[in-house]
Amino acid sequence: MSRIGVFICHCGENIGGTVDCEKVAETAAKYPGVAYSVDYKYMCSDPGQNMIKDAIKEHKLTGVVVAACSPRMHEPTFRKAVSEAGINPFLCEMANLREHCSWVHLKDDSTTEKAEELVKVLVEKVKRNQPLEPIKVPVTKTALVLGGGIAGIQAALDIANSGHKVIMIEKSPSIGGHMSQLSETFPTLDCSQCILTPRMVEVAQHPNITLYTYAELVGLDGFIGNFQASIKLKAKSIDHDICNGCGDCIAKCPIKKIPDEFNAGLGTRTAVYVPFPQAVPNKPVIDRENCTYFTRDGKCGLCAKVCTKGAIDYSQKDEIITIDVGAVVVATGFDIKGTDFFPEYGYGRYKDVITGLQFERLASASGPTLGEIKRPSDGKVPQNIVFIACAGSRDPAKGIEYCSKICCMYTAKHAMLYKHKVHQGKASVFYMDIRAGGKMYEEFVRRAIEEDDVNYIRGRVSRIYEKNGKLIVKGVDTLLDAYPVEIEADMVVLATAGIANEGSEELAQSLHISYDQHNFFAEAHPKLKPVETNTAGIMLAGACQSPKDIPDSVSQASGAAVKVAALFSKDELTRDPLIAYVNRCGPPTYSTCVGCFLCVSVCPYLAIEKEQIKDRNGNLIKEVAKINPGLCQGCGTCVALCRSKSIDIYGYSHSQVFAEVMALFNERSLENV
Amino acid sequence: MIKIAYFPGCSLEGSSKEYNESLLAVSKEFEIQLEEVHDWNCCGATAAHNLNKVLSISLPARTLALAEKQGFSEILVPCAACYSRLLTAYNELNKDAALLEKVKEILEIDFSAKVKPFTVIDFIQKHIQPKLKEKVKKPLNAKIACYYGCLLVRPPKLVEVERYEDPLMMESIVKELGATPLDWAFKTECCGAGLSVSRTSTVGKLCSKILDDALSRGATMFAVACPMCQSNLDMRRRNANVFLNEKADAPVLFITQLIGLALGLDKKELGLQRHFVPFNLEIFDKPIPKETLGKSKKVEEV
Amino acid sequence: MQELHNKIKSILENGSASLFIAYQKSREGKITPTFITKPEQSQKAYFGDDCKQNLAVYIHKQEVKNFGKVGIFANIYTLKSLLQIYAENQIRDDYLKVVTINPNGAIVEFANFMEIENYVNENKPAPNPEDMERVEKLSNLSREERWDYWLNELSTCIKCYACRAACPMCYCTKCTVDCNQPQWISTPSHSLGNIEWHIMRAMHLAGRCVECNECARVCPMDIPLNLLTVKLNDTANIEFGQQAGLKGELDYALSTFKVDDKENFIR
Amino acid sequence: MHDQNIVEALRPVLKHKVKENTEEDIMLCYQCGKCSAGCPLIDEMDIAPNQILRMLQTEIPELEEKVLKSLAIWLCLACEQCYSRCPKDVDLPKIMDYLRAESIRRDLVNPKAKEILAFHKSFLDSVRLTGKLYEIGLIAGYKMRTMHLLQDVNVAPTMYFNGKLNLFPSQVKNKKAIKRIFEKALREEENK
Amino acid sequence: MSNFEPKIIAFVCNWCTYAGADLAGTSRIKYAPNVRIVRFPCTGRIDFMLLLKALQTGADGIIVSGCHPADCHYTAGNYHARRRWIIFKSLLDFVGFDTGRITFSWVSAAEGAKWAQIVNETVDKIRDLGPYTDYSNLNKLGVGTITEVLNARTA
Repeated sequence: MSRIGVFICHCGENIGGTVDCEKVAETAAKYPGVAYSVDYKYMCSDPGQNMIKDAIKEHKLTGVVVAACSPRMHEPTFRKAVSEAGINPFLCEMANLREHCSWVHLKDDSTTEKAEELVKVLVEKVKRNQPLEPIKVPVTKTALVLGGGIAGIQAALDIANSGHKVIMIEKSPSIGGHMSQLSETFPTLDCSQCILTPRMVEVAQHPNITLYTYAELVGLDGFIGNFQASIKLKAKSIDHDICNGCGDCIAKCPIKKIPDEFNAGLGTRTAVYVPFPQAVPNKPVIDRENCTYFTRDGKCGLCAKVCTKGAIDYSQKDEIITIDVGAVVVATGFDIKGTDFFPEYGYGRYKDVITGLQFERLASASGPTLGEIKRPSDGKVPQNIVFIACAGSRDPAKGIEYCSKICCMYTAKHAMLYKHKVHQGKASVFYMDIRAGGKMYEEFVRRAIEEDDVNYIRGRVSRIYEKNGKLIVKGVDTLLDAYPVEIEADMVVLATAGIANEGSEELAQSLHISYDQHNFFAEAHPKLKPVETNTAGIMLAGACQSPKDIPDSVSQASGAAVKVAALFSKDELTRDPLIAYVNRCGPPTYSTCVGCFLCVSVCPYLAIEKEQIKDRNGNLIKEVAKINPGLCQGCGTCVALCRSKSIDIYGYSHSQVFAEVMALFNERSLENV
Repeated sequence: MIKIAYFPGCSLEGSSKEYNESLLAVSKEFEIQLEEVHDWNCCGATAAHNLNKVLSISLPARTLALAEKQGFSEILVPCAACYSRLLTAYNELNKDAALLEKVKEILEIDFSAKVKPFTVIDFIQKHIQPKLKEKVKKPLNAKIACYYGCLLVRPPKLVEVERYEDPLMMESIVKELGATPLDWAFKTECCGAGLSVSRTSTVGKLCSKILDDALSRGATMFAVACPMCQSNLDMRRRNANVFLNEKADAPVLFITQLIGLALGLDKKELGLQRHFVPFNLEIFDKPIPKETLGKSKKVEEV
Repeated sequence: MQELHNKIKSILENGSASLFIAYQKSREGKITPTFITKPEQSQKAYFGDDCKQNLAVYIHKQEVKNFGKVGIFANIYTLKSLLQIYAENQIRDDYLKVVTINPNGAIVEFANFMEIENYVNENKPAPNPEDMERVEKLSNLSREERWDYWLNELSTCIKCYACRAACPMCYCTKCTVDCNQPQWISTPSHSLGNIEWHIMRAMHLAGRCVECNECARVCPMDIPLNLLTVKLNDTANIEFGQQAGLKGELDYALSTFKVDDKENFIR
Repeated sequence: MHDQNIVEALRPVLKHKVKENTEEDIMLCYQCGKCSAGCPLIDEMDIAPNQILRMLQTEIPELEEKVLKSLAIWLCLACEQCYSRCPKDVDLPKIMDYLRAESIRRDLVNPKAKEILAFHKSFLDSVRLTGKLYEIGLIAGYKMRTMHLLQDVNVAPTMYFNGKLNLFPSQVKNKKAIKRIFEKALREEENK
Repeated sequence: MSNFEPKIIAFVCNWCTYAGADLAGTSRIKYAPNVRIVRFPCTGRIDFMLLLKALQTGADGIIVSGCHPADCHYTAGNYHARRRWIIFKSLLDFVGFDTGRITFSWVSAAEGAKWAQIVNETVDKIRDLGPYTDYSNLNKLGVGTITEVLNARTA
């Protein structure tokens, strides 16, 4: 027989001012199974909590209902209190008399009546609560960092420096990411590679970091503290243990016309290649899609002939390795729209209409023009250059409605770099708004305008077309009553929108994390959990979550690293035990589960497995469902789906919710429950 | 013999007779019978939608309704303005059931607005182009600026055209006629259309820009698929020339006339004598000028 | 018929099954199932258009399972049921020998469920027009009229559970109707419990029912309860494009979703 | 409430009327100016297209009136350039259609637009009477309305000799039907 | 009927609508007191049988509410729930239940005002419709009295 204690809180006037708390306590005392009922000014205060503890002992209570504020507020408080009095914390429930009752209704009999019923419902529920223990799971103290751009590098170094192992995987042959492609960085104009390369080397040499380049994640199973990552190591066709990075193979490779990814398509590379001189690791790979040895059945083979170390290995195969990790930092970065995205800017036909990233390569000392601004079509130095901000961004008609955030700043930087390199040249920027919120950012933009004489024109460009070797850029100055502006430019740079990587949807699905409508990965809470995802143990860093600049990426990466380090600071994790389970009983039934497995696909966490029940001789008796308690998050969707009610869930069990529903409006006793 | 419903529109009965003549002549060569929708009426063009929305839907709707009653499911509309009006009516009526009811009541015709309009370019692509190459008798030696104007390609949400900023449909057609299509920048700029009568000088100015871009890139003639584009570039040439340093004398032909010429049809049969800017067959004997200016790239393969 | 007899005989003889489930016809013309264990009994098997019962229901029975490998003669609905319960992990390929007669009268023996899937999709029975018409008619009534209709029908239910027993999809180890903690389906003999039972039954069969109509056929009170599942199958098909009994892999409207599933009632 | 406030509160806001009648939301415009940048007639317009939208956004009565009195709304050719490039999918030509109709209703038509309006009216007269566009009739009507009696004397003879002008109108058989369409559509308009 | 106060039961998920109702509270938005919230972890947990049970026990109206599509705390529970309600509603409609008494909604943790509005509108609507006894009354009658129910209705 249950002995439930009911504690009605006035919350000062917050509840007491609207609800007749004394009456509620009196009514509750009459509910079947209630052994003690009382009201008090502030239940969450020390005297209030002591009152509960004393009552538990004095009245030998088997369960407690605290009718006060929202359980989202004080449930942990009261559960802790009852456990201090010696009963299981999960035998305490809260009725929400404040947020759901006194604060939203007027002082009235019906409000008090509602309060009474809310208490009644929770009394019926708590009668059927079971004592539960938090689930403990061990933690594998190795982190997986996906992506070797600046965010991944920062996260990996921070985690490694706090003493934990890190596995970093990068899909291209070198780490460095977009930052390695940049020329100078705003607002300081310091050289991007100069600040990045030391960190890349640190990653490669760190004793706690294992680096896999030319590698991709193919699957992630498991749960926080206990993930299993499957990683594909693409065949490099070169044994990096033997290769000394001399570059002879690259010099001899006859396939030289492959558009160079590192130079954003502005230069070319060979089929055996190192993406850029400062690459880490600085050893080549063979691009099998373009190498004639692979595309034309063993023809060529020159690189193997010139390699004095015998490092070339055409027979290498892709390899899949599985690694246990406890946490994941996703830092896969972003991509940008190409110029072919814009019908009105020539569908990408005009060679001298380029993207911001291409301009970075032109301005970079390590780029195809060694840092001289020369236009791609004929190598001439443009004397009149136009930058177009918001090219694609803030354009819902074309499907990119958000602001890409970084373009205002890098466009100002581009215009400045241009003016620093081509002193007599003319630079114009078409913009809609200048978003320069950030330390020294506004000052930077003003410098471009005031000191470097960049011509900022407020308006979107309607069209670009080519005539007489010039690019005609048509716009209006909206600050001058839409005064028509037509510029005969030599080169146009589009600040194209930052977008999610191709395949990010699939990656999110294999990680079981959510993503937004633009395929950027979703943080768990836009304000308070900006680095976590909805899947415990998986963190986000950098532009895979939304376009962001270097300082923001680095900050977020360090944040993610701290989350990982905090997770690794304990040997075990504890989790709320409110999870689902499939019933088990004695032979000959073993479980009422009939093994139809319709539930398997409803589980968002792939927590439902098949279990074979066998007799002593190992013969299969039946196959039934089993829920992995490490994976289950307790949504209960399987519980509602199961036809035979063979699945139940702690905390929201069939008998609990049934009793709650039947307790309402029902004057008769709960004979059927 | 394929039978296709046909809405010539007012211009093709009047100021652009040659469009009608050449379209019918070419269709005949390909054994296609264009059957005029019986008792069709004016679409109301720019005037109606400038002034009164319900009228602007009801006028074209009557023709759509008549075509439906006469058993057709689509209708060929050679005039771009008529096409735009008919297509708008088609879309609005299919989108808005209440409007359809209202229009049914106004027309006093019960119909479902399921007859879909299509352009002469669609028509050529579907019915003529597949057999065009084999029928060409006299390949055209010309550098042709294909001019689309507005309503054949815009708005892209209404008119489903690929590459609406730089369409290449007519280019691929003239290429099959043996001519060289011009890569130029003003193929979808507006000629002034509805202001032809009321603001002739504005139209002249707009046309001069179009002429200038094409001619400076070496065009010898124009191909169009819209009577208003044709009449503005042709009839209003004098007004355009005012704005040009060098008087432009490149003729403006309907795409159907060009096809007719390549098929070896008679000049008169194609109404070529009706143009303001005179057209002579000798034009094809002249060598095609090298690109005088610029360095425009070849039009991509279509 | 002789061919069928020979086929059953050879299956039992060559050991591909030790029990064969088929139809038989009594002298009075009554069709009943027969369980043939000896090759010489093969003559008992009968087939005709009047063989309506869904024999798939026996596949779950422990007594049948005890035979190990089992042969079954299946009409098209039985085939659909077998396919559906195969998708639901209730039978195994290698324990079942399935035989049918195709529309041309030829005997077809299936090597595996892939073949059954292909056959069923080629010979998919059209929805029963009478049932569809009745569903349509009911749907066109006013809500009150529909309620009265069903109340009238379902109030006669005596909860004999023949519908459950006859349905190959009702194979749960323990039916929720037998659950008393909590008592999901009210036991007192009032109509509310009847309605609860039939609502639950229909929900559990939505998107799984193969529309053999066996439930309605066996109902001693002649309640047209197949209409409930026919209606829900229709909903599952219209809303989610899912049909039962056509796939060997699990395809169940309620265990999957699309992000852009459409409805018009959630605010 | 003060009387003036009531009047103000009850005043129909033009942008709301646009929304009601065209489903186009003027508040979507964020003033990027792309419409004006691509407009073929921007040089001749007294108010740029983007500014028309801005004026309507403000809800200031004087600015609304300025828009309705403008020449720009009459110059718009509905070439659809703005709409096809608008990043916010604002159908400006459709809004212009409405503004013209509203301008006539409120009798605010710009004096310089009278030729354009005359042309539209003559055009519709021709259609109303014959069901089709009768070009000589159109020109004659237009000239009467504008007193531009000498306009197009240079092209008309050529048109005639080239066989491009018909001296007699081609006509729709069921002229009653056309007349009815006009009557009902105009009644619809008046009911607004 | 004039002093009829509808009894409304609300099945809500813990993460969105329950929190949304909390927000209505912290924002002091007033709404009708007729509603009783029962908390679930997720709309995916809500068994359709519970809706029948609620009607049986005398609820005049029901609110079922959870996270907006794409916002589910468990990523997909609400999508499964949506399918379940589409099928279930189709069945209830077909059998002749008054499904207008069931409000389905998405109310996020940020939509306190929407929650209040959903409750108020449901209460107003049910108040107009009157008590729902079609189903719950069956509980009180034995076999054979069905005709009485039917007669009572037609009378």
